[in-house]
Amino acid sequence: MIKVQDKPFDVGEELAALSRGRTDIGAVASFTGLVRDLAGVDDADARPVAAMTLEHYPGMTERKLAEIEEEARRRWPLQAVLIIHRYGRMEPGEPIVLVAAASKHRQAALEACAFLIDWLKTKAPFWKLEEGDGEASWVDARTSDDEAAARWRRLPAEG
Amino acid sequence: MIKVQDKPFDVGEELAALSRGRTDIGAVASFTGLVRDLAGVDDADARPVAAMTLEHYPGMTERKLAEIEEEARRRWPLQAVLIIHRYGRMEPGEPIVLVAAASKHRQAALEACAFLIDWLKTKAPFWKLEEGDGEASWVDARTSDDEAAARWRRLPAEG
Amino acid sequence: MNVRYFAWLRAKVGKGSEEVSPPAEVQTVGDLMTWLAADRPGLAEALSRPGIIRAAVNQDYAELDHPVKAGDEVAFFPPVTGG
Amino acid sequence: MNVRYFAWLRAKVGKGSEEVSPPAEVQTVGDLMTWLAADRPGLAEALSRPGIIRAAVNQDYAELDHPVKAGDEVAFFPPVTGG
Repeated sequence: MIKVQDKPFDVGEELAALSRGRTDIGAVASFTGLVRDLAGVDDADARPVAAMTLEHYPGMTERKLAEIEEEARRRWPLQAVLIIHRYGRMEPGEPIVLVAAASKHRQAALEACAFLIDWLKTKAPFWKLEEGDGEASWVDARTSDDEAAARWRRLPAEG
Repeated sequence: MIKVQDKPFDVGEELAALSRGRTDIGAVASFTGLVRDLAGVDDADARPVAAMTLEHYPGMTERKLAEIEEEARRRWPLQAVLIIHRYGRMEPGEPIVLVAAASKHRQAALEACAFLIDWLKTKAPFWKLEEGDGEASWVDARTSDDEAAARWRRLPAEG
Repeated sequence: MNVRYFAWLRAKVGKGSEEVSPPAEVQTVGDLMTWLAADRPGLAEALSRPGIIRAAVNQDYAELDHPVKAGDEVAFFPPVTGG
Repeated sequence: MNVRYFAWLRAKVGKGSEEVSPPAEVQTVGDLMTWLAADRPGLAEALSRPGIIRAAVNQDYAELDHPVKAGDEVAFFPPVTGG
Protein backbone atom coordinates (compact mmCIF):
# COMPACT_ATOMS: atom_id res chain seq x y z
CA MET A 1 0.00 0.00 0.00
CA ILE A 2 1.24 3.44 -1.00
CA LYS A 3 0.38 6.70 0.76
CA VAL A 4 1.69 10.11 -0.27
CA GLN A 5 0.47 12.77 2.09
CA ASP A 6 1.32 16.09 3.71
CA LYS A 7 -0.08 15.35 7.15
CA PRO A 8 1.96 13.52 9.79
CA PHE A 9 1.31 9.83 10.35
CA ASP A 10 1.27 7.60 13.41
CA VAL A 11 3.93 4.91 12.92
CA GLY A 12 2.38 2.65 15.54
CA GLU A 13 -1.12 2.88 14.10
CA GLU A 14 0.15 2.26 10.57
CA LEU A 15 2.17 -0.79 11.61
CA ALA A 16 -0.70 -2.14 13.70
CA ALA A 17 -3.04 -1.82 10.71
CA LEU A 18 -0.60 -3.88 8.63
CA SER A 19 -1.13 -7.06 10.67
CA ARG A 20 -4.46 -6.34 12.38
CA GLY A 21 -6.85 -9.28 12.29
CA ARG A 22 -4.27 -11.47 10.56
CA THR A 23 -2.73 -14.60 12.02
CA ASP A 24 -0.61 -15.61 9.02
CA ILE A 25 2.11 -12.97 9.44
CA GLY A 26 5.22 -14.05 11.33
CA ALA A 27 7.50 -11.06 10.81
CA VAL A 28 7.15 -7.32 10.26
CA ALA A 29 10.23 -5.19 9.55
CA SER A 30 9.90 -1.43 9.40
CA PHE A 31 12.00 1.64 8.79
CA THR A 32 11.05 5.17 9.82
CA GLY A 33 12.95 8.24 8.64
CA LEU A 34 12.65 11.36 10.80
CA VAL A 35 13.69 15.00 10.46
CA ARG A 36 16.85 15.59 12.51
CA ASP A 37 17.76 18.90 14.13
CA LEU A 38 21.26 18.61 12.68
CA ALA A 39 21.98 17.75 9.06
CA GLY A 40 25.17 16.36 7.62
CA VAL A 41 26.90 13.02 7.44
CA ASP A 42 29.16 13.58 10.42
CA ASP A 43 29.67 16.07 13.24
CA ALA A 44 32.31 18.09 11.41
CA ASP A 45 29.79 18.70 8.65
CA ALA A 46 26.80 19.33 10.95
CA ARG A 47 24.48 22.30 10.45
CA PRO A 48 21.33 23.15 12.40
CA VAL A 49 17.97 22.38 10.81
CA ALA A 50 14.87 24.33 11.85
CA ALA A 51 12.59 22.65 9.33
CA MET A 52 12.59 20.63 6.13
CA THR A 53 10.31 21.05 3.13
CA LEU A 54 9.80 18.07 0.84
CA GLU A 55 8.88 18.86 -2.75
CA HIS A 56 7.75 16.02 -4.97
CA TYR A 57 6.42 15.25 -8.43
CA PRO A 58 2.74 14.40 -7.95
CA GLY A 59 1.73 11.53 -10.17
CA MET A 60 5.25 10.29 -10.81
CA THR A 61 5.75 9.83 -7.06
CA GLU A 62 2.80 7.47 -6.71
CA ARG A 63 3.83 5.61 -9.84
CA LYS A 64 7.44 5.12 -8.68
CA LEU A 65 6.43 4.05 -5.17
CA ALA A 66 3.99 1.51 -6.63
CA GLU A 67 6.80 0.15 -8.82
CA ILE A 68 9.07 -0.15 -5.78
CA GLU A 69 6.37 -2.10 -3.89
CA GLU A 70 5.85 -4.34 -6.92
CA GLU A 71 9.57 -5.01 -7.26
CA ALA A 72 9.82 -5.95 -3.56
CA ARG A 73 6.88 -8.34 -3.95
CA ARG A 74 8.57 -9.90 -6.96
CA ARG A 75 11.79 -10.51 -5.02
CA TRP A 76 10.43 -11.71 -1.65
CA PRO A 77 7.31 -13.63 -0.56
CA LEU A 78 5.58 -10.72 1.20
CA GLN A 79 2.16 -10.68 2.79
CA ALA A 80 1.93 -6.90 3.11
CA VAL A 81 3.96 -3.87 2.03
CA LEU A 82 3.50 -0.31 3.24
CA ILE A 83 5.18 2.84 1.94
CA ILE A 84 4.17 6.22 3.36
CA HIS A 85 6.05 9.32 2.25
CA ARG A 86 5.19 12.86 3.28
CA TYR A 87 5.66 16.10 1.38
CA GLY A 88 5.46 19.69 2.56
CA ARG A 89 7.04 21.33 5.59
CA MET A 90 8.01 19.37 8.69
CA GLU A 91 10.03 20.04 11.83
CA PRO A 92 12.72 18.05 13.66
CA GLY A 93 11.28 14.94 15.30
CA GLU A 94 8.53 14.51 12.71
CA PRO A 95 8.43 11.37 10.54
CA ILE A 96 9.13 11.80 6.82
CA VAL A 97 8.88 8.25 5.57
CA LEU A 98 7.78 4.81 6.76
CA VAL A 99 8.36 1.57 4.90
CA ALA A 100 7.35 -1.84 6.20
CA ALA A 101 7.29 -5.40 4.93
CA ALA A 102 5.41 -8.35 6.40
CA SER A 103 6.24 -11.96 5.67
CA LYS A 104 6.03 -15.42 7.19
CA HIS A 105 9.73 -15.41 7.87
CA ARG A 106 12.10 -12.80 9.15
CA GLN A 107 14.83 -12.70 6.49
CA ALA A 108 12.30 -11.85 3.77
CA ALA A 109 10.80 -9.07 5.89
CA LEU A 110 14.20 -7.63 6.90
CA GLU A 111 15.67 -7.71 3.40
CA ALA A 112 12.54 -6.32 1.74
CA CYS A 113 12.43 -3.47 4.27
CA ALA A 114 16.05 -2.48 3.57
CA PHE A 115 15.41 -2.79 -0.16
CA LEU A 116 12.31 -0.57 0.01
CA ILE A 117 14.08 2.33 1.69
CA ASP A 118 17.33 2.01 -0.30
CA TRP A 119 15.45 1.87 -3.59
CA LEU A 120 13.07 4.68 -2.62
CA LYS A 121 16.00 6.97 -1.77
CA THR A 122 17.27 6.92 -5.35
CA LYS A 123 14.04 6.35 -7.35
CA ALA A 124 11.23 8.37 -5.74
CA PRO A 125 11.03 11.96 -7.03
CA PHE A 126 11.35 13.92 -3.78
CA TRP A 127 13.64 16.84 -3.04
CA LYS A 128 14.53 18.21 0.38
CA LEU A 129 14.80 21.92 1.13
CA GLU A 130 16.52 22.54 4.46
CA GLU A 131 15.83 25.61 6.60
CA GLY A 132 18.70 26.33 8.93
CA ASP A 133 20.28 29.43 10.43
CA GLY A 134 20.14 31.49 7.32
CA GLU A 135 18.81 30.87 3.85
CA ALA A 136 17.00 27.66 2.96
CA SER A 137 19.11 25.32 0.83
CA TRP A 138 18.43 22.26 -1.31
CA VAL A 139 19.97 19.07 0.03
CA ASP A 140 22.56 17.43 -2.24
CA ALA A 141 22.17 13.83 -3.34
CA ARG A 142 24.58 11.41 -1.68
CA THR A 143 26.87 8.93 -3.36
CA SER A 144 26.29 6.60 -0.40
CA ASP A 145 22.60 6.40 -1.35
CA ASP A 146 23.50 5.33 -4.88
CA GLU A 147 25.84 2.73 -3.46
CA ALA A 148 23.17 1.41 -1.09
CA ALA A 149 20.70 1.12 -3.98
CA ALA A 150 23.32 -0.54 -6.19
CA ARG A 151 23.53 -3.45 -3.72
CA TRP A 152 20.03 -4.41 -4.88
CA ARG A 153 20.67 -4.00 -8.60
CA ARG A 154 20.32 -7.28 -10.44
CA LEU A 155 22.28 -8.44 -13.41
CA PRO A 156 19.97 -9.05 -16.40
CA ALA A 157 20.71 -12.77 -16.20
CA GLU A 158 19.39 -12.87 -12.65
CA GLY A 159 16.26 -10.84 -13.39
CA MET B 1 16.41 -1.00 26.91
CA ILE B 2 15.48 -4.58 27.74
CA LYS B 3 12.01 -5.78 28.70
CA VAL B 4 11.13 -9.40 29.46
CA GLN B 5 7.44 -9.75 30.20
CA ASP B 6 4.44 -12.05 29.90
CA LYS B 7 1.88 -9.43 28.96
CA PRO B 8 1.40 -8.35 25.34
CA PHE B 9 2.97 -5.08 24.21
CA ASP B 10 1.86 -2.34 21.85
CA VAL B 11 4.44 -2.12 19.05
CA GLY B 12 3.35 1.37 18.08
CA GLU B 13 3.51 2.72 21.63
CA GLU B 14 6.93 1.13 22.22
CA LEU B 15 8.38 2.55 19.01
CA ALA B 16 6.86 5.97 19.67
CA ALA B 17 8.44 6.01 23.13
CA LEU B 18 11.84 5.32 21.55
CA SER B 19 12.00 8.67 19.74
CA ARG B 20 9.46 10.72 21.72
CA GLY B 21 10.67 14.22 22.54
CA ARG B 22 13.92 13.65 20.64
CA THR B 23 14.97 15.56 17.55
CA ASP B 24 18.38 13.96 17.06
CA ILE B 25 17.16 10.61 15.70
CA GLY B 26 17.07 10.27 11.92
CA ALA B 27 16.26 6.59 11.51
CA VAL B 28 14.43 3.88 13.42
CA ALA B 29 14.46 0.28 12.20
CA SER B 30 12.30 -2.31 13.90
CA PHE B 31 11.48 -5.99 13.73
CA THR B 32 8.40 -7.61 15.22
CA GLY B 33 7.97 -11.38 15.47
CA LEU B 34 4.41 -12.66 15.74
CA VAL B 35 2.79 -16.03 16.44
CA ARG B 36 1.61 -17.54 13.14
CA ASP B 37 -1.35 -19.88 12.81
CA LEU B 38 0.79 -22.25 10.74
CA ALA B 39 4.27 -23.38 11.74
CA GLY B 40 6.95 -24.75 9.46
CA VAL B 41 9.45 -23.39 6.99
CA ASP B 42 7.36 -24.02 3.88
CA ASP B 43 3.83 -25.09 2.98
CA ALA B 44 4.69 -28.78 2.60
CA ASP B 45 5.89 -28.76 6.18
CA ALA B 46 3.01 -26.66 7.58
CA ARG B 47 1.12 -27.63 10.74
CA PRO B 48 -1.63 -25.69 12.49
CA VAL B 49 -0.75 -23.75 15.63
CA ALA B 50 -3.44 -22.96 18.21
CA ALA B 51 -1.05 -21.34 20.69
CA MET B 52 2.60 -21.05 21.59
CA THR B 53 4.15 -21.10 25.04
CA LEU B 54 7.54 -19.49 25.54
CA GLU B 55 9.66 -20.84 28.36
CA HIS B 56 12.78 -18.92 29.33
CA TYR B 57 15.60 -18.86 31.85
CA PRO B 58 14.83 -15.90 34.13
CA GLY B 59 18.00 -14.05 35.01
CA MET B 60 20.05 -15.45 32.16
CA THR B 61 17.52 -14.03 29.67
CA GLU B 62 17.93 -10.47 30.93
CA ARG B 63 21.68 -10.88 31.04
CA LYS B 64 21.93 -12.22 27.48
CA LEU B 65 19.59 -9.56 26.07
CA ALA B 66 21.62 -6.83 27.77
CA GLU B 67 24.80 -8.30 26.22
CA ILE B 68 23.14 -8.29 22.80
CA GLU B 69 22.17 -4.62 23.21
CA GLU B 70 25.70 -3.80 24.34
CA GLU B 71 27.24 -5.61 21.38
CA ALA B 72 24.97 -3.73 18.94
CA ARG B 73 25.97 -0.42 20.53
CA ARG B 74 29.64 -1.37 20.21
CA ARG B 75 29.24 -2.10 16.49
CA TRP B 76 27.01 0.79 15.39
CA PRO B 77 26.54 4.40 16.54
CA LEU B 78 23.07 3.95 18.05
CA GLN B 79 20.98 6.50 19.91
CA ALA B 80 18.49 4.00 21.30
CA VAL B 81 18.04 0.23 21.39
CA LEU B 82 14.92 -1.63 22.45
CA ILE B 83 14.49 -5.37 22.96
CA ILE B 84 11.16 -6.70 24.25
CA HIS B 85 10.65 -10.46 24.50
CA ARG B 86 7.59 -12.13 25.94
CA TYR B 87 7.29 -15.44 27.75
CA GLY B 88 4.21 -17.51 28.61
CA ARG B 89 1.30 -18.49 26.41
CA MET B 90 0.27 -16.51 23.35
CA GLU B 91 -2.07 -17.04 20.43
CA PRO B 92 -1.69 -16.50 16.67
CA GLY B 93 -1.50 -12.80 15.79
CA GLU B 94 0.11 -11.84 19.10
CA PRO B 95 3.59 -10.29 19.15
CA ILE B 96 6.40 -12.37 20.67
CA VAL B 97 9.39 -10.11 20.20
CA LEU B 98 10.20 -6.55 19.20
CA VAL B 99 13.68 -5.23 18.51
CA ALA B 100 14.41 -1.69 17.37
CA ALA B 101 17.48 0.45 16.76
CA ALA B 102 17.61 4.23 16.39
CA SER B 103 20.48 6.10 14.79
CA LYS B 104 21.28 9.29 12.93
CA HIS B 105 21.61 7.35 9.70
CA ARG B 106 19.66 4.55 8.16
CA GLN B 107 22.31 1.92 7.43
CA ALA B 108 23.33 1.77 11.10
CA ALA B 109 19.69 1.41 12.19
CA LEU B 110 18.88 -1.25 9.58
CA GLU B 111 21.99 -3.32 10.18
CA ALA B 112 21.72 -3.12 13.96
CA CYS B 113 18.08 -4.19 13.81
CA ALA B 114 18.89 -7.27 11.72
CA PHE B 115 21.82 -8.04 14.02
CA LEU B 116 19.66 -7.77 17.16
CA ILE B 117 17.08 -10.30 15.98
CA ASP B 118 19.58 -12.69 14.36
CA TRP B 119 21.79 -12.69 17.46
CA LEU B 120 18.83 -12.98 19.84
CA LYS B 121 17.51 -16.03 17.97
CA THR B 122 20.62 -18.05 18.79
CA LYS B 123 21.75 -16.47 22.10
CA ALA B 124 18.67 -15.69 24.20
CA PRO B 125 17.51 -18.66 26.36
CA PHE B 126 13.93 -19.06 25.15
CA TRP B 127 12.19 -22.26 24.07
CA LYS B 128 8.94 -22.51 22.13
CA LEU B 129 6.28 -25.10 22.90
CA GLU B 130 3.73 -25.33 20.08
CA GLU B 131 0.13 -26.38 20.64
CA GLY B 132 -1.42 -27.72 17.47
CA ASP B 133 -4.00 -30.35 16.62
CA GLY B 134 -2.80 -32.94 19.06
CA GLU B 135 -0.07 -32.94 21.64
CA ALA B 136 2.03 -29.88 22.35
CA SER B 137 5.56 -30.18 20.96
CA TRP B 138 8.83 -28.37 21.46
CA VAL B 139 10.02 -26.46 18.41
CA ASP B 140 13.34 -27.60 16.94
CA ALA B 141 16.19 -25.15 16.48
CA ARG B 142 16.90 -24.22 12.88
CA THR B 143 20.19 -24.38 11.04
CA SER B 144 19.12 -21.26 9.13
CA ASP B 145 19.09 -19.32 12.41
CA ASP B 146 22.67 -20.37 13.13
CA GLU B 147 23.64 -19.31 9.62
CA ALA B 148 21.94 -15.94 9.99
CA ALA B 149 23.76 -15.34 13.29
CA ALA B 150 27.06 -16.47 11.77
CA ARG B 151 26.92 -13.57 9.28
CA TRP B 152 27.53 -11.26 12.23
CA ARG B 153 30.32 -13.29 13.79
CA ARG B 154 33.59 -11.42 13.83
CA LEU B 155 37.04 -12.84 13.43
CA PRO B 156 39.14 -12.21 16.53
CA ALA B 157 41.37 -9.87 14.53
CA GLU B 158 38.39 -7.65 13.74
CA GLY B 159 37.01 -7.62 17.29
CA MET C 1 4.21 19.63 -24.78
CA ASN C 2 4.22 20.30 -21.05
CA VAL C 3 7.61 20.89 -19.44
CA ARG C 4 8.05 20.76 -15.67
CA TYR C 5 10.92 21.82 -13.40
CA PHE C 6 11.51 20.78 -9.79
CA ALA C 7 13.54 21.76 -6.72
CA TRP C 8 16.38 24.24 -7.32
CA LEU C 9 15.98 23.92 -11.07
CA ARG C 10 12.43 25.27 -10.72
CA ALA C 11 13.86 28.21 -8.78
CA LYS C 12 16.57 28.78 -11.41
CA VAL C 13 14.17 28.64 -14.37
CA GLY C 14 11.70 30.79 -12.46
CA LYS C 15 8.66 28.58 -13.00
CA GLY C 16 7.38 25.11 -12.22
CA SER C 17 5.88 24.29 -15.57
CA GLU C 18 5.24 25.68 -19.03
CA GLU C 19 3.63 24.73 -22.31
CA VAL C 20 6.10 24.68 -25.20
CA SER C 21 5.90 23.89 -28.91
CA PRO C 22 9.38 22.94 -30.05
CA PRO C 23 10.22 22.78 -33.77
CA ALA C 24 10.13 19.45 -35.60
CA GLU C 25 13.88 18.88 -35.28
CA VAL C 26 13.49 18.47 -31.50
CA GLN C 27 13.23 14.68 -31.38
CA THR C 28 14.76 13.65 -28.04
CA VAL C 29 15.07 14.72 -24.43
CA GLY C 30 18.57 15.99 -25.22
CA ASP C 31 17.30 18.04 -28.19
CA LEU C 32 14.59 19.54 -26.00
CA MET C 33 17.07 20.47 -23.27
CA THR C 34 19.31 22.27 -25.75
CA TRP C 35 16.38 24.03 -27.39
CA LEU C 36 14.90 25.16 -24.03
CA ALA C 37 18.28 26.29 -22.70
CA ALA C 38 18.77 28.72 -25.60
CA ASP C 39 16.52 31.36 -24.03
CA ARG C 40 16.39 30.14 -20.39
CA PRO C 41 19.72 31.16 -18.82
CA GLY C 42 18.87 29.40 -15.54
CA LEU C 43 18.45 26.10 -17.33
CA ALA C 44 21.53 26.72 -19.45
CA GLU C 45 23.59 27.30 -16.30
CA ALA C 46 22.29 24.08 -14.69
CA LEU C 47 23.06 22.12 -17.85
CA SER C 48 26.60 23.47 -17.94
CA ARG C 49 27.33 21.23 -14.95
CA PRO C 50 27.38 17.88 -16.72
CA GLY C 51 25.34 15.00 -15.34
CA ILE C 52 23.44 17.07 -12.76
CA ILE C 53 20.05 17.30 -14.41
CA ARG C 54 17.81 14.24 -14.70
CA ALA C 55 14.76 13.93 -16.94
CA ALA C 56 11.45 12.10 -17.02
CA VAL C 57 9.07 11.62 -19.94
CA ASN C 58 5.45 10.97 -19.03
CA GLN C 59 6.50 10.37 -15.42
CA ASP C 60 9.16 7.78 -16.11
CA TYR C 61 12.91 8.40 -15.93
CA ALA C 62 14.35 8.96 -19.39
CA GLU C 63 17.84 9.22 -20.87
CA LEU C 64 18.96 11.99 -23.23
CA ASP C 65 18.21 9.89 -26.33
CA HIS C 66 14.61 9.16 -25.27
CA PRO C 67 12.14 10.43 -27.92
CA VAL C 68 9.75 13.29 -27.14
CA LYS C 69 6.65 14.29 -29.07
CA ALA C 70 3.72 16.72 -28.87
CA GLY C 71 1.47 15.95 -25.89
CA ASP C 72 4.29 14.50 -23.76
CA GLU C 73 4.91 15.65 -20.20
CA VAL C 74 8.66 16.16 -19.84
CA ALA C 75 10.26 16.97 -16.49
CA PHE C 76 13.75 18.17 -15.57
CA PHE C 77 15.13 18.02 -12.04
CA PRO C 78 18.23 17.49 -9.90
CA PRO C 79 19.01 14.05 -8.39
CA VAL C 80 16.31 13.03 -5.92
CA THR C 81 16.86 13.38 -2.15
CA GLY C 82 13.77 11.87 -0.54
CA GLY C 83 13.42 9.16 2.06
CA MET D 1 25.25 -26.68 43.55
CA ASN D 2 21.96 -25.79 41.87
CA VAL D 3 21.18 -27.62 38.63
CA ARG D 4 18.42 -26.42 36.29
CA TYR D 5 16.72 -28.05 33.31
CA PHE D 6 14.66 -26.31 30.62
CA ALA D 7 12.18 -27.11 27.84
CA TRP D 8 11.88 -30.79 26.87
CA LEU D 9 14.89 -31.68 28.98
CA ARG D 10 13.00 -30.46 32.04
CA ALA D 11 10.10 -32.73 31.02
CA LYS D 12 12.47 -35.67 30.47
CA VAL D 13 14.29 -35.25 33.79
CA GLY D 14 10.97 -34.65 35.51
CA LYS D 15 11.95 -31.49 37.37
CA GLY D 16 13.04 -27.93 36.67
CA SER D 17 15.78 -27.67 39.25
CA GLU D 18 17.51 -29.58 42.02
CA GLU D 19 20.24 -29.13 44.60
CA VAL D 20 23.11 -31.59 44.15
CA SER D 21 26.40 -32.25 45.91
CA PRO D 22 28.66 -34.02 43.45
CA PRO D 23 31.86 -35.72 44.64
CA ALA D 24 35.18 -33.92 44.41
CA GLU D 25 36.18 -35.61 41.13
CA VAL D 26 33.37 -33.70 39.34
CA GLN D 27 35.42 -30.74 38.10
CA THR D 28 33.79 -29.69 34.85
CA VAL D 29 30.42 -29.32 33.13
CA GLY D 30 31.13 -32.59 31.29
CA ASP D 31 31.96 -34.39 34.54
CA LEU D 32 28.74 -33.10 36.08
CA MET D 33 26.65 -34.25 33.11
CA THR D 34 28.07 -37.77 33.31
CA TRP D 35 27.63 -37.93 37.08
CA LEU D 36 24.01 -36.66 36.89
CA ALA D 37 23.12 -38.97 33.99
CA ALA D 38 24.08 -42.06 36.02
CA ASP D 39 20.80 -42.08 37.93
CA ARG D 40 18.65 -39.82 35.72
CA PRO D 41 17.61 -41.92 32.70
CA GLY D 42 15.87 -38.95 31.00
CA LEU D 43 19.09 -36.97 31.05
CA ALA D 44 21.11 -40.01 29.96
CA GLU D 45 18.81 -40.47 26.96
CA ALA D 46 19.11 -36.81 25.97
CA LEU D 47 22.90 -36.97 26.28
CA SER D 48 23.02 -40.05 24.06
CA ARG D 49 22.18 -37.77 21.12
CA PRO D 50 25.51 -35.99 20.76
CA GLY D 51 25.62 -32.21 20.58
CA ILE D 52 21.97 -31.68 21.51
CA ILE D 53 22.30 -30.48 25.08
CA ARG D 54 23.79 -27.04 25.86
CA ALA D 55 24.97 -25.84 29.24
CA ALA D 56 25.30 -22.62 31.17
CA VAL D 57 27.30 -21.94 34.34
CA ASN D 58 26.10 -19.03 36.44
CA GLN D 59 23.89 -17.90 33.56
CA ASP D 60 26.59 -17.83 30.90
CA TYR D 61 26.97 -20.40 28.13
CA ALA D 62 29.69 -22.90 28.99
CA GLU D 63 31.51 -25.67 27.14
CA LEU D 64 32.01 -29.19 28.50
CA ASP D 65 35.46 -28.35 29.88
CA HIS D 66 34.21 -25.33 31.86
CA PRO D 67 34.93 -25.77 35.61
CA VAL D 68 32.10 -26.18 38.11
CA LYS D 69 32.28 -25.78 41.87
CA ALA D 70 30.03 -25.77 44.94
CA GLY D 71 27.60 -22.82 44.89
CA ASP D 72 27.45 -22.63 41.09
CA GLU D 73 24.18 -22.52 39.19
CA VAL D 74 24.49 -24.96 36.29
CA ALA D 75 21.78 -25.26 33.62
CA PHE D 76 21.20 -27.84 30.88
CA PHE D 77 18.87 -27.26 27.97
CA PRO D 78 18.24 -27.89 24.25
CA PRO D 79 19.24 -25.32 21.60
CA VAL D 80 17.28 -22.10 22.06
CA THR D 81 14.28 -21.30 19.84
CA GLY D 82 13.17 -17.81 20.86
CA GLY D 83 12.64 -14.70 18.79
